[in-house]
Amino acid sequence: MEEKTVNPGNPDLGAPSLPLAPAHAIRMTGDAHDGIAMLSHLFALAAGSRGYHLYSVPEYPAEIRAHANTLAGVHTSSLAFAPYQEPIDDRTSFLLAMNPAGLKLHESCLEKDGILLANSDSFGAEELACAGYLENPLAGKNQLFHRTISVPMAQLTNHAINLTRAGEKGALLSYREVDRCRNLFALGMLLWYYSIPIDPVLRWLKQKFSVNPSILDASQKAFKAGFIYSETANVFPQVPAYHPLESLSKKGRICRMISGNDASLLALKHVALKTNRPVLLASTSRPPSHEICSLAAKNTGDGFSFILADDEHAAASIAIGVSYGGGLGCTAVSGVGFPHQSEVVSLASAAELPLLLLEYQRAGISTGLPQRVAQSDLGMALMGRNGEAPLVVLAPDSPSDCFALTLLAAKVAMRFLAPVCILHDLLNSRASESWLIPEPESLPDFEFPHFASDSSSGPYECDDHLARPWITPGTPGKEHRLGGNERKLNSPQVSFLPQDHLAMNRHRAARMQRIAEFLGPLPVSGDNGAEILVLGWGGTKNVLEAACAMAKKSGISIAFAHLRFLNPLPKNMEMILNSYPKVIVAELNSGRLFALLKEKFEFNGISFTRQDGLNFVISQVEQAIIQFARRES
Amino acid sequence: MEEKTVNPGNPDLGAPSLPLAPAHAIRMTGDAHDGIAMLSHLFALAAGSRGYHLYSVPEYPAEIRAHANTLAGVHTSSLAFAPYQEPIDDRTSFLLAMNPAGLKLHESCLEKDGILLANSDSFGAEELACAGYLENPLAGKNQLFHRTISVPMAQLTNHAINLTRAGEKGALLSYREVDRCRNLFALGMLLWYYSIPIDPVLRWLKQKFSVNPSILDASQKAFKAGFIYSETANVFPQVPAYHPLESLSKKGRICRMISGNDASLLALKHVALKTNRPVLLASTSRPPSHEICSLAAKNTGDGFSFILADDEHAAASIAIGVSYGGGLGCTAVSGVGFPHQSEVVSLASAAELPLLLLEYQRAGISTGLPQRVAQSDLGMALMGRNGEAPLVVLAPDSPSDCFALTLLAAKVAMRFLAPVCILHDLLNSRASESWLIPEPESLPDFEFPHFASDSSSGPYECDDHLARPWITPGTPGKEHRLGGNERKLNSPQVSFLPQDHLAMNRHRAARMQRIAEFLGPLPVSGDNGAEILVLGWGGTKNVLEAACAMAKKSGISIAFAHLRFLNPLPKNMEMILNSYPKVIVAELNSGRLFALLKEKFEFNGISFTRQDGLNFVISQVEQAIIQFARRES
Amino acid sequence: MITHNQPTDFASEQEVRWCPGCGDYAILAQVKKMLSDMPLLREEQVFLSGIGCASRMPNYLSTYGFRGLHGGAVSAAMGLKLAQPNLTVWIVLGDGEGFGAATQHLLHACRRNVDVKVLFINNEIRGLSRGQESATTRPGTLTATCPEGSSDNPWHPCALALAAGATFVARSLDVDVDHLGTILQRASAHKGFAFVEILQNCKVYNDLVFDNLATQHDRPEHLIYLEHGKPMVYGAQNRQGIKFENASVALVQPNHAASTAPSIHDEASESSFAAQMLATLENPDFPECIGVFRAVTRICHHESFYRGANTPNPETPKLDLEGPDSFPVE
Amino acid sequence: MITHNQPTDFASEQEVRWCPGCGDYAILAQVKKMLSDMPLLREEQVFLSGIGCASRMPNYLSTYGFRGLHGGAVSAAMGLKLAQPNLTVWIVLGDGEGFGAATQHLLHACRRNVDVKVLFINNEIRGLSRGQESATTRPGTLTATCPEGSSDNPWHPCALALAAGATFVARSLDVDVDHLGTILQRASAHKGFAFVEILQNCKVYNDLVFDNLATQHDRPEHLIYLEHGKPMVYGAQNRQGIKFENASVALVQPNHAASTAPSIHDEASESSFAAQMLATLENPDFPECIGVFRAVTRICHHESFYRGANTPNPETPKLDLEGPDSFPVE
Ligand SMILES: Cc1ncc(C[n+]2csc(CCOP(=O)(O)OP(=O)(O)O)c2C)c(N)n1
Ligand SMILES: Cc1ncc(C[n+]2csc(CCOP(=O)(O)OP(=O)(O)O)c2C)c(N)n1
Ligand code: SF4
Ligand code: SF4
Ligand SMILES: [Mg+2]
Ligand SMILES: [Mg+2]
Repeated sequence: MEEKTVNPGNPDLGAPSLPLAPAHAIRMTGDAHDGIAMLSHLFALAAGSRGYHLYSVPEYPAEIRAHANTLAGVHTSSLAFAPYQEPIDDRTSFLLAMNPAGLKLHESCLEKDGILLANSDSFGAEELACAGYLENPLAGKNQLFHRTISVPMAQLTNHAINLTRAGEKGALLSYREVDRCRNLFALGMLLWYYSIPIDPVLRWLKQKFSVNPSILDASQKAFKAGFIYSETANVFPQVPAYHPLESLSKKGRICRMISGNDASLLALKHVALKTNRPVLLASTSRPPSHEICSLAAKNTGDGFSFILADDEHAAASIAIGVSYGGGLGCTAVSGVGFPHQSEVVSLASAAELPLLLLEYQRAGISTGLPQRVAQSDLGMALMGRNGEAPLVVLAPDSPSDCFALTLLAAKVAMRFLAPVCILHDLLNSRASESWLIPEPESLPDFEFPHFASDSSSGPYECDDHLARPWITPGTPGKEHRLGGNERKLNSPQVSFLPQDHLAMNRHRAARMQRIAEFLGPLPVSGDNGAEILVLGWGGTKNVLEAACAMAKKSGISIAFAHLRFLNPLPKNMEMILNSYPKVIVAELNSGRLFALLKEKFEFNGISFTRQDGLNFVISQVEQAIIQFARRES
Repeated sequence: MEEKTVNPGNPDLGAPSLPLAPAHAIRMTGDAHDGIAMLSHLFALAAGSRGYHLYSVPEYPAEIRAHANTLAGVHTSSLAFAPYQEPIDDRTSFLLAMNPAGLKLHESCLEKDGILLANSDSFGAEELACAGYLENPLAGKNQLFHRTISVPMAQLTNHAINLTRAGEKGALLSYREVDRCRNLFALGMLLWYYSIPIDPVLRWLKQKFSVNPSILDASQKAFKAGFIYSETANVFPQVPAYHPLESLSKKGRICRMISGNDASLLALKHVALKTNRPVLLASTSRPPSHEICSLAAKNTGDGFSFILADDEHAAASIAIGVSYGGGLGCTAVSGVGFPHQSEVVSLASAAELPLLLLEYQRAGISTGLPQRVAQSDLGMALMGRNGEAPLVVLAPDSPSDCFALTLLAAKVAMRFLAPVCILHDLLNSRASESWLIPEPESLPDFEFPHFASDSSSGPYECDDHLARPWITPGTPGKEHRLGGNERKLNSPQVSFLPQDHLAMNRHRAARMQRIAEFLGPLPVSGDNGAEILVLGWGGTKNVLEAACAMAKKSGISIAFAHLRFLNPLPKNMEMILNSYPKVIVAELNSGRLFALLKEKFEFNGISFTRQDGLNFVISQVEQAIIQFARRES
Repeated sequence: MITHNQPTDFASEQEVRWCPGCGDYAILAQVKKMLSDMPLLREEQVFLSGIGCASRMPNYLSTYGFRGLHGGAVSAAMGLKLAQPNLTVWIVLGDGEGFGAATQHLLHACRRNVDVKVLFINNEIRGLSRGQESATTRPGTLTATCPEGSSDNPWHPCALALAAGATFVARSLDVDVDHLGTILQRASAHKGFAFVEILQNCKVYNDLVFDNLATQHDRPEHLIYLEHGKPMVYGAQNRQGIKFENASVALVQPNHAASTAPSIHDEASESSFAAQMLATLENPDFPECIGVFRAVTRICHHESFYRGANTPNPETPKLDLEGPDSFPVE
Repeated sequence: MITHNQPTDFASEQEVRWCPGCGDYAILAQVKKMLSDMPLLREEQVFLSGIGCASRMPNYLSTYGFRGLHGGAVSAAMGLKLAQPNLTVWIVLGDGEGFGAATQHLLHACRRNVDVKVLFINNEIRGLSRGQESATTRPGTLTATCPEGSSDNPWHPCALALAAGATFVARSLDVDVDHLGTILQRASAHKGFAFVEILQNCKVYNDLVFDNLATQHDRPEHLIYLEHGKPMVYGAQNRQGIKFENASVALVQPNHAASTAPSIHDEASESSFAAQMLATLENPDFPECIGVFRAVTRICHHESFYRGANTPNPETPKLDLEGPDSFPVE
């Protein structure tokens, strides 16, 4: 099989500086055996090399092993991609449906004039019935989309690999093995359509299947067949319009698709390496925190370790034991598990020990909707403790920010000997994006004066950061007693006197102010003297940013800021809020950040929220911005 | 011993309509064996019969059984009393010190020209040293107060009882028994000074010691001896000035000194009786909630019961099991234990089951200061859950309000099948006050339509109150499944669909609005069109009220409101806040209510707080009011 | 009064959703069969559970059901039993949950002889949360959170329940349907805390761990069916037996000598140690036991609880608001 | 390196505050004596505890100390041991806490053989919270929360710790100072989870519950001092003994007949059942045992934990940020 004809967009043929397609969102969906995750990953790899910034969000079925072709068993990946520095677009203009159930669940998200690419081989009567379709939605009078491309991918893949029909004698690979290559056929088609070079995929396959030549051969064949088929069969009615490439400043840098969980884990490992102190993650595995747990368990070593605890209180208690022993005790938790650790957070605050909580928000109350997106635990993080026990609360703004932010969180915890909570949502923890790998030299160090065990100060005598020396058990001559009782300022002596309690309350509050200074101000992007400020937090950043870009086109001057530090708030928060006539605070809950700001500052703003367990849609945010901008007030 | 001479204030001798003394605060302090609690109780009994409204706050030592005469072993009772309808005064004008340690701890609270009455028999060298006094503070150049009255109470009591000196032959009662009557001698002196009739005490003693005539006789003798001694020895430099009695509208009504814990318990028992459903309190005994636990355990029966659980999660889970079984499940908790129940609260909210949390706030974080006053858990109560799980939050404004408010809380929980939290502080739970016992007919009924098991609606089909029918297991033909998963509105069917989750979120929020209607508006007292509104919550009401009365004397026109419902807030909250040019929100924490109001409403206000574990002082609040009133803004 | 005596009468409207091949299907079937065989009144049966694969069972039964918190069902059941002592209260508990978040609740309920029936569905793995080890996972098992093989010492659920004071303790197997059915009936008839460990195959995360006992052709060589009053023998022609010797258990080949006589199983023994020893026997050195380890009667928690001052007053009682220390205002 | 070999070297600056007559004073004295007798380095000893009367002990010792949450010490100790495997980690735990909020943490630590030494101070009451029953309170005890007498079945701490897997389990008495001293030394020398139950008199809320064992003149008739390898006899002239018979314990009056020979105590037995039986014997029917019930060696939690991939890398490792799937931007 030779590659003879290629379309002009094929970057293999010497057009490396060809412009990129504009921001796009595609969605790939199918059954468990359709290999959606791998398909999405390889697409991202290839598109990333081409210079796109990608952002992908997987959706798994709630069932562990659902019956074939049921709605309950659908796997999906949503991929938004755009040239670097450009806002994303979340309108799905391309839907790949490997089976009817996938189509059923996602048909409503495809734009009216979007492309539906379907594997027609799996649209048989039985599969259609399983998905709840009475008629075939790909063709005939019930056809859902006018730009539907039906491709018998199973047959074509089999043909490409075995040069024969499935089941016929002489087949080189079993039906089942061939089946598992269908996703590569689809990948070939997608890359052709988006004019993305195929080399990165070929390289990846070669590496991956080097031990199994027949599988390697089959994969390559299926993949190339998809690519060629698109061209030769002229299946796509038109290819996307390209727009000029504005910036490829990242060219030559090393990049990878990284999920927020991967990034968090890398950061924790970095801390263990840099500090030479044990970093231990103790956790139960309550979804969605179970993902970081499995990942951590697979990546222990070099001072980093993971332990599965019997309950959340045990998990946090183990972590504080590690911190008391001079390491960084971490715990991962989600939703209803979070309050069980509140007591330990208070203890960390009282005893002045570092503690890192990786909190994974889920939608809903009680068991709720563990697979859905929400920024539901901000209230708990800010307030959910007895008394005035402060907790530093940070939130990453994207999957790759999980790396930088976790490093920062660890730094605050260890520099100030304080509990720190990182609020994740599924949009920054489970989702992936292209990450320009930082230069090793750019990574922060972890050496602080108060780590020294030879300081002459007592265990609670504070330095200029209001942090006490971190004297750990085992240090001769420094024996002392710590604990959760109230005490005299700068001393381990327990005291229940009113004035001491007041002094300690003030001390803890003052330390939060030092931390605010340490964390620095909130940057704002966008128009100088803008009429409206859009403010968000957590994993919605790329959507909000895109919405701002869209709204700008309507002639509104907009500034945008995204909070990564929620407690303490940045020192310039008030100044920023007062710099804009209107402020719109967007979040995926009932308006907790908005409430926090209202409680502290006076400003003219509205709260824009979504509470159904889904992410914002760019156009809806855009509309909200425009409406608010036009409103008299 | 005959009563021949009495002072004009002695109400025994035909002056029943003599005016009462103005508002006063006295403090009684001494060692464990000084019987301070009984002394205070009997004083209140007598003064209450006379027409005073009393308010008493005990202070126990942190040690269980401290060594004799140490600071760690001091017992104290602070008693503020005023004629009914009049504000209290918290300036201690009378200090009874039964030993030096008590004096040491409380010397700073006595007004400069206040009276110090001391039992000089216990001011020996050893006791003084134990308390840390180098010199005798009762006399000589180190005398602390110019109005010091030193009385050898031990000797006089012994003399009165045994007509002989302690230890001498012929003593009728042992030294130890005599010792235990000293507090009655002191009581006699106090009653004489305040012109309070002694009959109620004599009646009480007769009843109490009817089985032990020799103790009864001794008690009466000691008590009367104190009374007579005051007169004959002319010990008090002057008696308080009386002012005309404005209202004795309560005359003839039955009254008792009741602590908030007693009142809460009575309410729970009332619910059990009225509903004919089991009411069960399940709890660990984490101070200060241990007090209601012991009380409850002693008062089980008639459908009310108590169980000591192994941990807080178990306690709340037992309670929700009771509610699921058709009863009212209650749990008592304090401070750091509260978040452990958060998960169960969410479950009650999701499954729509009643649950009553009696939360006892303590000062400080982690172990903190369990014996100190604070309104420290409002943030936790309002926010401390995952997702948007609403919790009704109520707070009693005084010890006796614990009765009415607990009834109301139970009603809301059962009427709306929702979790309800009562936030106690030590000022309303541990403190006591005179309570005009309500007429039995005035007590609320507990019959609701949705209790009927024969309704035809499904288990989650809501009525006009947005409450579902309370179908309980055991009801034939109505079998159904409840739980903590998200579901379709009005149906038990589990659903993870975004639109259903949104509908449920809205439904739960709407129910809170119905509850706000059910609870009714916030009443405001004071001047119409006042320039300043004072707003508080919890057990500080009497102090704030008194401060308003004081400030009014400086010519400021003041309105006063005290919130008993914190979530949902009263429907007229915004209207009230907007009716006054200035609002001062007073609370014993870092300003949580203020923050809550700021987050929801626009108003011109300041937060007035105290965070050292002590109650407000009237004069300080008064000053704050005056300053704020005079401030330009 | 309607009685329901078909297993299908006990099926709820919900679609059953476990992985194809999961052992929970067989257990559910036997639970429905037991309910209809007894027969029991639908409205008097309450099934409580938390979160886990097995914990979905209450959704699939047409009785009363309450699926609450991970770890919370045991205490909730205790409260329910205090509120309505006449109901029959069942708890479905996975090993991950039962020996994870619920350990404390569970063991104290054993101690207190709370009158509930616990179906402890042991697949030696946390299923629903995607394959983490539990406190019953055997050493060396590769799990999501122990990719190098779990190394902790597991518990024997029946032995620990016995040590904690459970009055009825039994073990059965998902696929041994007749045995399971009988054991469930015994549990349902027991007054007091009944603990039934059911060995269940998790097809996805821990397939075939019980294969020696469940399906292998030589399974009789690996397990003893305990029967009260009968000698404890097993294997082909009952050629093997076990015997208590001092404080432990020995294998014997029964012949006519007294010294090789297998011990007689006594489920009603006052002491629980024999039962505990049986519950810890393990292949390959020993046969494993299924059946009833112990069944004794002791006062139940709700009975002793209400024996004190908590009994409802038969007359119409009046609340005494005044207390001993009230007084008229004069 | 300074060594401290006087008990007073292990006293902290804090004033000791228990009720006059509390058994905790004697225990504290023996702990200090044990530390100085061994002798142990002050900086390598860490005492953790939660909240309770006994739990104040760390405040009174000049070692490292951490008084955290009610119920939280066991897990914190486990974390500490993972962070610093070379430290000797002690936990002071009251019965109310140990079998209340800490039940779960404690029993799993037994199972995992976490290398910590637990001093389980059992006064059969919750002291600091003012006299509520705990899971060791004997039936009928009047408490603040059970004024009509507690009715729940109590646990025997040593038996449950054994059932849960503890490798060293012993019991002693506050007032039996020499015995207590020896047991503490044994515990301190044990590698693995050591559980020492110390019967302690709470003067205020549960006075004299152990009086038969502690101070009564005929105490030798009520208790056996267990000694490894020695027959289990007690009473005047050792005229009484106990013997394992099948799966239980019988009283014997030793004479020369083999059938009345008391059993020999074997603290190193592989099976823990003999030890469990001994730990549950109770007056008046049986003598109660003090001494070491069991002392066996098994791999510790931190050892098996770090045997996997968790060992620190000896070379200077570099963090691989790129992972297998990175790519250059073309
Ligand atoms: C307190 C808490 N911890 C963890 C979880 C997450 N979780 C849900 S199911 C489950 C495992 C259940 O395992 P098991 O009890 O063995 O039941 P199985 O799924 O194996 O039947 C876990 C850990 C949770 N929901 N709540
Ligand atoms: C989780 C929690 N529950 C309850 C308490 C209150 N509390 C403090 S000490 C104590 C009892 C301790 O009893 P025990 O462990 O037996 O120790 P003892 O005082 O008898 O030595 C309790 C219940 C608490 N601080 N935290
Ligand atoms: S994961 Fe295992 S236990 Fe759960 S449903 Fe699937 S096979 Fe059954
Ligand atoms: S209450 Fe009991 S245990 Fe606590 S210090 Fe006093 S005597 Fe000791
Ligand atoms: Mg399981
Ligand atoms: Mg105790």
